[in-house]
Amino acid sequence: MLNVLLWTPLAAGLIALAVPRTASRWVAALGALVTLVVAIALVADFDPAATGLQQVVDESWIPDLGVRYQLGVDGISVFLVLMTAALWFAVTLWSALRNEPGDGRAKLYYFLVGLAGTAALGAFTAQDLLLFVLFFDLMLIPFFFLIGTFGGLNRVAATTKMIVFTLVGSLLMLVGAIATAVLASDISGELTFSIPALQQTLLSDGNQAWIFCFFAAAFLVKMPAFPIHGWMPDAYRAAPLPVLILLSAVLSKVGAYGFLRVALPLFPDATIEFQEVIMVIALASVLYGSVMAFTQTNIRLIVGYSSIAQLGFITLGIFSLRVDGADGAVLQMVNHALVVAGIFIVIAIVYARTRTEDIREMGGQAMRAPVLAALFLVLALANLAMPGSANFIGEFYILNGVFQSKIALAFIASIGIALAAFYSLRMYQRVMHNRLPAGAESREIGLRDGLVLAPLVAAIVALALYPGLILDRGETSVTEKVSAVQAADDEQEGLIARR
Amino acid sequence: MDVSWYLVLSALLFATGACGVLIRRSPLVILLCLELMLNAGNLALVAFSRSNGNEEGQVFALVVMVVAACEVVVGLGLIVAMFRRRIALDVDEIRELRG
Amino acid sequence: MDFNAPDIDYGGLSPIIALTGGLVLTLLAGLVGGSRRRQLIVVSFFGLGTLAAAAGLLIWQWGAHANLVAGALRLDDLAIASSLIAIASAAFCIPLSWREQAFDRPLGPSNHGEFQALVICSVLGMTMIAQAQNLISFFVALELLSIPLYVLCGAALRRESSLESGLKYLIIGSLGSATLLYGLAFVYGAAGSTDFSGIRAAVGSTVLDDPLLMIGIALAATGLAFKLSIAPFHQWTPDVYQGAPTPVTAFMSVATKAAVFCVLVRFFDVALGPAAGDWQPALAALAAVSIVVGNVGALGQNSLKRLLGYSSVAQAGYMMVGVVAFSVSGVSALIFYIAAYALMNLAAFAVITIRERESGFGDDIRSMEGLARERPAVATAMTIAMLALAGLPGTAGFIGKLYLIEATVEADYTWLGVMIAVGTMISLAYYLRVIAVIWMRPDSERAPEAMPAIAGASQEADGEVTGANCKLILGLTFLAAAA
Amino acid sequence: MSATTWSWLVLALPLAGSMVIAFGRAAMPGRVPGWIGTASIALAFACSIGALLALLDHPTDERQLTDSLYSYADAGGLEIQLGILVDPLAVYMCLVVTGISTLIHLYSLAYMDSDRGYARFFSYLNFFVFSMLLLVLAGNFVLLIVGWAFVGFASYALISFWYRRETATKAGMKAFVINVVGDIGLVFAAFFVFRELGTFDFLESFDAARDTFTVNEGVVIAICLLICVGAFAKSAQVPFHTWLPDAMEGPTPVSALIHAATMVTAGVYLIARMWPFFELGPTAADIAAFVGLATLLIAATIALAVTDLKRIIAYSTMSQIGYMIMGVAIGAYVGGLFMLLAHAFFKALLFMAAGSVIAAMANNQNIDRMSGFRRAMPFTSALLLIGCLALAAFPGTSGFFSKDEILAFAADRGGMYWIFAIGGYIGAVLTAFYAFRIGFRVVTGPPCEEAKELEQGHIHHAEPTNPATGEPEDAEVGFPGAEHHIAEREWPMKVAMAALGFGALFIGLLQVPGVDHVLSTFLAGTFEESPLFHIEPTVGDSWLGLAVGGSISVIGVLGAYVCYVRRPGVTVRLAERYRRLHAFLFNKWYFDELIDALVYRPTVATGRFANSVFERYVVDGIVAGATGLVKGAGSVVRGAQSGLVRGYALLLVGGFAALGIYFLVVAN
Amino acid sequence: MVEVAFFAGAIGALGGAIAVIALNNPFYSVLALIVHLISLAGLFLLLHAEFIAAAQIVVYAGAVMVLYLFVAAYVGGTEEPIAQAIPGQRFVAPLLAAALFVEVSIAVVGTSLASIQTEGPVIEAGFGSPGSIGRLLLERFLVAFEAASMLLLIAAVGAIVLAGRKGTGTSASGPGVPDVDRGEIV
Repeated sequence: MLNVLLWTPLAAGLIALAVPRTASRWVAALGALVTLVVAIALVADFDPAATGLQQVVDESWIPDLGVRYQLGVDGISVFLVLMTAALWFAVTLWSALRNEPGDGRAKLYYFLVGLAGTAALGAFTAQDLLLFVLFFDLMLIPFFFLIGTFGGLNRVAATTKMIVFTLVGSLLMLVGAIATAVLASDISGELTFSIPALQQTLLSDGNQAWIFCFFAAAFLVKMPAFPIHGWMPDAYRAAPLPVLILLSAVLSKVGAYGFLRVALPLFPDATIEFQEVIMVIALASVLYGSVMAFTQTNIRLIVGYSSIAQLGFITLGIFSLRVDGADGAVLQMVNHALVVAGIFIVIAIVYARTRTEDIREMGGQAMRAPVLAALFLVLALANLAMPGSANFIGEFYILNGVFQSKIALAFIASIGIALAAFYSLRMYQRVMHNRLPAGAESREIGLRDGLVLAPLVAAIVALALYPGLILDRGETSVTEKVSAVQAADDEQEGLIARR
Repeated sequence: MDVSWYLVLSALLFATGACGVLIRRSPLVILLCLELMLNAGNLALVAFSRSNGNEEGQVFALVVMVVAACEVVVGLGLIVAMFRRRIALDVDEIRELRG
Repeated sequence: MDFNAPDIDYGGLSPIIALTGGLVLTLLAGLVGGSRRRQLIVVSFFGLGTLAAAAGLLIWQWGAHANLVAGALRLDDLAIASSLIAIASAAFCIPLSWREQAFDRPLGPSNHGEFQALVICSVLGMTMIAQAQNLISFFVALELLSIPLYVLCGAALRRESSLESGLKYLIIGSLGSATLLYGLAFVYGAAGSTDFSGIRAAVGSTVLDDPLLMIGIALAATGLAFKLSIAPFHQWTPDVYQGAPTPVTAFMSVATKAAVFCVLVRFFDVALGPAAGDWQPALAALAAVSIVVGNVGALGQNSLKRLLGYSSVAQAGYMMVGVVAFSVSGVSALIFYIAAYALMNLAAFAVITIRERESGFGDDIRSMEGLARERPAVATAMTIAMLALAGLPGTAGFIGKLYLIEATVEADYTWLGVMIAVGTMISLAYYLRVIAVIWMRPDSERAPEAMPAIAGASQEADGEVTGANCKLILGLTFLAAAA
Repeated sequence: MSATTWSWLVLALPLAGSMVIAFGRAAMPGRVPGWIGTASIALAFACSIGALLALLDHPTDERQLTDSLYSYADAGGLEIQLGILVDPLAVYMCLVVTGISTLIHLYSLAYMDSDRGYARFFSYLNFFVFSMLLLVLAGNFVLLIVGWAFVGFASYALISFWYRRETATKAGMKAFVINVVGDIGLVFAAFFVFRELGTFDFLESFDAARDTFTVNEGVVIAICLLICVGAFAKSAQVPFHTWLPDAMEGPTPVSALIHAATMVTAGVYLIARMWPFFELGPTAADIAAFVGLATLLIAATIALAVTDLKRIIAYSTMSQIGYMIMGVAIGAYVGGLFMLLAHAFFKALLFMAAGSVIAAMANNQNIDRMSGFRRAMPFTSALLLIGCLALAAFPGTSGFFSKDEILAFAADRGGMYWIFAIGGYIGAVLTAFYAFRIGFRVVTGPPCEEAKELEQGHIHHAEPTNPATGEPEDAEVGFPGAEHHIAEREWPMKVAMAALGFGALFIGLLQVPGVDHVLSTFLAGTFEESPLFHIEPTVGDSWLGLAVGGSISVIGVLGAYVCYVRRPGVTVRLAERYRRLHAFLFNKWYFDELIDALVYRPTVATGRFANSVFERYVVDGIVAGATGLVKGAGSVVRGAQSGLVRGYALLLVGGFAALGIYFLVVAN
Repeated sequence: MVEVAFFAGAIGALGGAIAVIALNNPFYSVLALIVHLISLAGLFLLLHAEFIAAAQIVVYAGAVMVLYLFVAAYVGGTEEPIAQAIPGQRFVAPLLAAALFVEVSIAVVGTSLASIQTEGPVIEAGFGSPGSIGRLLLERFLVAFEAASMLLLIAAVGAIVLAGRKGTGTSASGPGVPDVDRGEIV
């Protein structure tokens, strides 16, 4: 099943290259739909109580390097997979419905989107460290083209900046991954990149530390985290909106996911050692992202900086090294993805009416477009983690985790929540409320956009009613990861005590 | 006479040749300097052949002579071609390719 | 005086014999009269036939481990692999050169087969050097490899830049050769033998860490580093790559590296193996410098050939890492990387050649503008080649770097692995720039549509050849991607 | 049906009403949405009575019922049920909320008739009631926070209901953000509770708290203070009160709803609900009481000076809530909740009357412009005066009995608590005065132009303008409605006001010292275990307090009579004499400016700094530095590539020289 | 006696070398090189390399140098300008050359290899004679020998490619090849 899930987007993309231009978008949409159906089946099939991986695919790939084609899902990834599949379908369908891009480059577009889909799903399902790194980096290539070819002003510079920036981290990660396997083979005598196998042979503290730093660099850049988010503003400004949805909603999560999947289980001692450093970075991201979102006037950047803040929260949750914090982080990853996707769709819709992305030049959309306003309102409220939304439960879990482990950080982080309320509402108001500026028109959301946006909002509402859906399934796996770290912690304390 | 004397002489010749390559501007003379360096090598080879008591070094030297001759032939060919194209025979003038 | 004829394993020697014979045959075939086109067909037939025969014989010998001709040569998988790479790039270079104007001029060489003969001679040198087992065959094979290249670089007589590159290559090359020779002389002097096995025995026992040996190694390393365009001995590379006719550049960038790295492995890892502790840090430093210098030098270059010249400096640095690792995995990583590098670099040069003839911008990066629209297949090939050179995942370049980094970690040279990563980061800036030019129109204006009228006229005639080339390139690059 | 089932119905009905109106909006002609909204709340009220009756069937000590719909989130050791707690306090609040809200809905039915957002209005209004009910019925901290935030959102939506007004949207934002601060306080209180007691459930945590905490333990005080942050933000206590006056940007019925039935009373409810914590942390309770006292005095003084009719009433709310907070904080739970009930009646009434007057004034809210409506609007005037009487705690009215219950309790506890009693009486004078500042200015005096026009049977018309800034309303959209509706002409308004007027006068009789004690008997189910609950002033003391309070109220009313009827203009002269004091009061003690300077501006400045300096020089600087380094290295490399072959040779030889040195060094 | 011969040869070789790089006229430089080569041949003789010495005189000083002389005469002697393209090269170059010499000398002096410090081991008669060299060439170094011959062949081909004039006019324009002068693009 995972094989089908993983390769369908790429296959659809390749077919889209082959068929006539008018048909390619529907081929791609169909492929995304199939992926989504498989992903739903995956979730339905998922056993929340079982520990370890499910649906494992395990084939030998590069035997002399010990690299395996090993896939699997657990409670952490299963909903990220579903989220990815859903957003991929949403974006593909949206582009197809809007017939974008209408010119000869359409085939290329759908191919790239498909390739990116496979890469993203691969990153979420890979259970081999090297396979993970490979998919992690592979994601960048389609995005490089998507932004560079279909983007807006300064797209080439922006896309180059993005890719160089993010690769700085992930190439270090590659070195780190190889070092992990090789050093572990010195201990265990067998060269393997399989994450579950590597978990059995942990490296020495010193090695864990530098490898952890390499991995952290990759993940933090990808998120992005303060102060290495320099690529974000340019990329967000230049990216076409469907692509931006994928970039912001899915790609940023891979970084956070990587911490849970790789850093915690493989480098528990380093995780403890760097817990406070990472938490401080995350906290700085929360505050900086919030403050910046508070002052931006470009609506994309508001969302962009708010994503920095949100990802900061997620990282905080993971590095609280508590089950509740990490479980909340998993939930929050899905939540944030859905919300960001919705907001970007709204931005596209509004842009079609106002021809601007500057919130100072927007306004007054709500009157003629109450449905759009209502949908956007739900999105904005979810974005600010309004209690009653799943985002709130996510942040509640995260903050509780942080609170119980580092109380001061939790209090400081709460400033981010207050600021989130401000910037989210400000964004909503400046778009929907106040007066309609001259030259802008206002009309109700169209059927094509509605078909995509409404289900997204429905999903957000549904999750709000029952966040336990994700939390329950994530719990077992998260507990595994966190207890691995706690075990290492206990061991360290034991050592100290013995001395 | 110790073999090391020959070696020191060969080093001196090699250095002289290298110096010539570095300071002369006529490609023709540079080729001559390269000959000097190869000959220094030959002297070293023959000297080592003597000190080692086997003749492999001498065979090597013989091959080097062939190589030197071939390099000269090609080098001179290039010089002639350049001369025909009215290109100044001064390596400092030949710097279209750079950066 | 008794004379013991050496025992010759003709099976093992057959590829070299085939190349030698083919070389002569090709030269003779050039004497056939008729139109230029007919001559071209005949000599190309012989040239490619020679290469095909040699390749076939090599593949036939796959798995053999034989000492040939009194231990002067040794045929093994390492030699066969690098010889095959050299032959493949030569076979690739000959069709590329078909419409190369440099060889089609009254002033330049005619189609009497000189071009093919020179290429085959160089391949012969490469095949020999890959098998060399003593210093003398090593040195003579190196010259056999180099001298035709000097000629080929300067062969586009109508272009001053070609002559310039030929002369520069010759002068610096001979300087390198002289240095190498001097070094080999000292190694011979210290070890008392010209055979690699004899040297290994001596180094392992008596002369380890002897200054005489050390200075020999230093001199030889300098000479070899020059051939491999390892910084700081790389400076000829960009100039020669840019000035030489593009097919020649393509050939020498790939084939030389394959062959010389092969002998580097034999010389350092085998003959000087016992002294590894001494030379490893030096070669590691050279590799690191090379990675940095090559990558930063390539930034901001407008000539694609020059860009690839610098990039090959960096790539040589990556490959050097495989030698530094001084392990089986290092060597296999090296061979894999060279094979991958061959594919991607040849593809890139093929595209450059095509665009040189079509666009009117020569090898300037502007020649790539609008490629995605005009020739999506070629554009895709170039893109994959660039991505592979950059080592992005999904390409052979990525796997190659993977192996290399793994070898560094095993050899406790992890910092070199980090250097590879750092170099790759820098390299993205220029590889991606090429891709950006291909696919992404600048904001301000559309790409200049004005192709010289002349290109339009020539396109028809080129169609058939370039069409074939395109398929070849695509095939190659997809291979590269799939690996 | 059990009490919990009734309670679920109480929750479901307003939500259903809200959704039906929202989704069926397009299909509903005329006043249909209004009727649906009103009916759903009325039904909820009926269900509340059902819950009351069902609860009364239980014995007093078994009146705390819980029920859960499903497990909302249960992972990582945090168990969160979608559960309610039905006890006398909750049912009491339900009755107040639904009862008053029904009347407000009924009033709005007519009042909002011509507004373009009629359906939206009722949808929000129902949602508001739903949120408040969720808040009071919540059985654990998480659900409480959800309800808490929903209330905040609903208030936001309604305050910025006329969203084309920038002042309205800003006011909405202010209300929301301040409320979020309150939410955060509650969230952290919940975290503390969870950390110490391991549960989010109310009853479980109350039980555990008694066993775990000692009195005035640091953690308890922290919990209580964090709860107070939430309570103060919602109940507009100093310093979180600035949103409340601005909230007057919303339509008048919204003000009635916020001030009377929902929202601001939530803080009072919360402190009463959390009494086990507050009794374990008396220091925190005292702090809360002092804040309540400060608020009641500050707000009362401001109410003396501001001129906007609705804002005067708004400050009066602040002041009255200050009493209630003070009450529940010092332990006068019944008094505080009693006052909540009474206040709900008369404050709703006051706003409705004010709405009617403002409609007659064609949306002009300046009290200085109003005068002499007694003939033009006899019904409105009468009920306005009733409201003022109750607000002034005129003897016999509901305000009279409720306020004095708190003050008598404070006096009875004695010691430090005398401060609260005395402060409360001082506030009472001011209250009576400003209450009749409204009453007399509007009702008595010569009729103003609008009143005269109305006497001729015609409601004044004016170009719709924003009452705050005077800028014309967006003509394209045309709301708030061009038609104005006054109580005299709309029977639903009349019915609603009459019912409220009746309550404002007579609801105080529910709990008269020495006569009856309906409320304390009923609420005993919740507060039984509280020692403070059982402190009760003697009947004599209570009546003494009532006498003092009554006379103070009369003095205040008389003062107002003198200033505004007998000798109008004296206040103007006073204001001129004490110009700086007046300006200080008129500008609301400069709290807005203070918060602006302390919170908003620094944040914006930080953002600007981050944007223009940090982002540019540090974040981009990292990039620029790295690329600059690489580019610099590149130009060095390219510079060395001089094209001069002898230069290359030089480097080659030099490179060898370096390599040679290395090898000679490693040689032995 | 050997010492005298060595120093004579050394002075000749070194003097010739210095003259090569010091003389301004390439023609004289070539002549100086011949002196150098002949002196070197003498040294080879001292080292018992008779065949090499002979080859040095015949092949090198004879044939190759004649080629040089022809070319030098063909292109003419040009005086080199004084101006330096790379400032300081004139001074840096001898320094580097000196460094080169010093490094190699250190190695030669510092080596622990005993045979260097002697005249070399006792050698049997016929060492370095044409016969023994020839046998080595045809037995152990057959490959190198053959390769050297290929090298000569290809060098000749290369020289023709580079310097040869087009004799065959047949290839000027054949059918099927568009004889449009496209001009050099680069």
